[in-house]
Amino acid sequence: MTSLTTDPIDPTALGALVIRPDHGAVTSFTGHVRNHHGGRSVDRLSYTAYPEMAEQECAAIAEEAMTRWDVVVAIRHRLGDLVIGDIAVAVAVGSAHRAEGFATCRFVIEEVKRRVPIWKHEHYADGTSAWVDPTAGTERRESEET
Amino acid sequence: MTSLTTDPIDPTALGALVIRPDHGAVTSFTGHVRNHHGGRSVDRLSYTAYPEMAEQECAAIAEEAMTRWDVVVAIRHRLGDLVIGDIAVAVAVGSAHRAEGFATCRFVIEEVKRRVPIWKHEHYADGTSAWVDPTAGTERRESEET
Amino acid sequence: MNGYRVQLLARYAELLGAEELAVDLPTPATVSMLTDALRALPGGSALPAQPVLARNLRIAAPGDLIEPGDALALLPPLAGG
Amino acid sequence: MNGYRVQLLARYAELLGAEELAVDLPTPATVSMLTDALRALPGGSALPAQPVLARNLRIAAPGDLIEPGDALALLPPLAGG
Repeated sequence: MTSLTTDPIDPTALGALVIRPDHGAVTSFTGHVRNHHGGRSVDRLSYTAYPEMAEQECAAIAEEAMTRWDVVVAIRHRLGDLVIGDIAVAVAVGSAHRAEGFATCRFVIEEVKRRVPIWKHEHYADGTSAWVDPTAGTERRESEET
Repeated sequence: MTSLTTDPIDPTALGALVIRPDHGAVTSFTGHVRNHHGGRSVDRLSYTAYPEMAEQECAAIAEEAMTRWDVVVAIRHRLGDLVIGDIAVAVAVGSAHRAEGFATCRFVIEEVKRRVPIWKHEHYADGTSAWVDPTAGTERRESEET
Repeated sequence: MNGYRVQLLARYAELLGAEELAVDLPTPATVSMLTDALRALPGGSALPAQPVLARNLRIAAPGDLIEPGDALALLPPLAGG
Repeated sequence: MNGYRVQLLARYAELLGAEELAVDLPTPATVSMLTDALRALPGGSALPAQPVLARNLRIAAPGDLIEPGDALALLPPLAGG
């Protein structure tokens, strides 16, 4: 399964991939492009990846989750140019019970943010742009990150 | 906003209702019809509600969540005849940060199951049918419920 | 005596063979007087000793007073979601 | 001496003005020898003292050995999701 895509991400379609006839729950998370970051007004942004490694990490995260819990996991991350409101990342978890669905979904999105080699280039309303560096300025990061 | 519907529930459309330009996260839960319950093989089921009160309770739950957290909440519950895999209930939560998105989504689905007057009539593979009573047989409930 | 209209939901409508019933009760009437009267009807013996009654869209306690014109509904154990 | 090809990702490609570079290093070569060589290039001084290098799609430690033919990539701080 390929996790990286340049096409818009459809949560309904992603949820359909993880539902099994004996599963009753799908827990999902989508991360959307916001109109502000670090106090600056964002117009649009673009995501770039180290594709081979990003695919491998997404597959490894899903595999780890499916070893730890009795779940089915799907991960999508969009690359290229996105505008405000667009879905940048989506995680869907199918499970028999909702407790493990919530636990898995949270685990997966945390791991995606921590491990998957993807970068974000923000274009601001004032015409400037910058690569986002979550390691620069811890306070800003805690208050700003989704 | 109306929470009860006889139409299929579309998670993508529900998510779009709760996303704001300054919010980066949508956390969702969907409950699907399973092919088994209490050890019996389920073919299909139908949901019925006390509609006026169910709408009021859904609105109250969303309002409570939005008072407690800085979130936008949408709830849908389907009524009528459903088949295996169909979405029976959906919760979508838009938030600035994912921690409050997960907390809210879990709170809302728990409250929906606890407070909203809706009932489930299951039709089994052997031709029989029964109203589901979650208060009958605590052990079965804990192991079976999503 | 006053007349009260009660909605019966889901399994309780099947038990009592009606989706709505009219019940006459002395004044003042309480929730438990109403539910006792329903339990005395044909099929009503299968109801729990204190079935849940919603009065004006809120769960009422057995000792709560009810009035003619109240929206009354007898609710089986919830099973939504 | 051996030749090593390194991919530069995102901001690091901008800093060094290339998406891929070839670097010659003595044998045996370590990750930190490679990253030090990159930091000595024009634009390379803006790199951190120990930038993250992926070797064959896994994060490598500064003391890890590298071999010609390894898939090497220099990764800025991740910002996905």
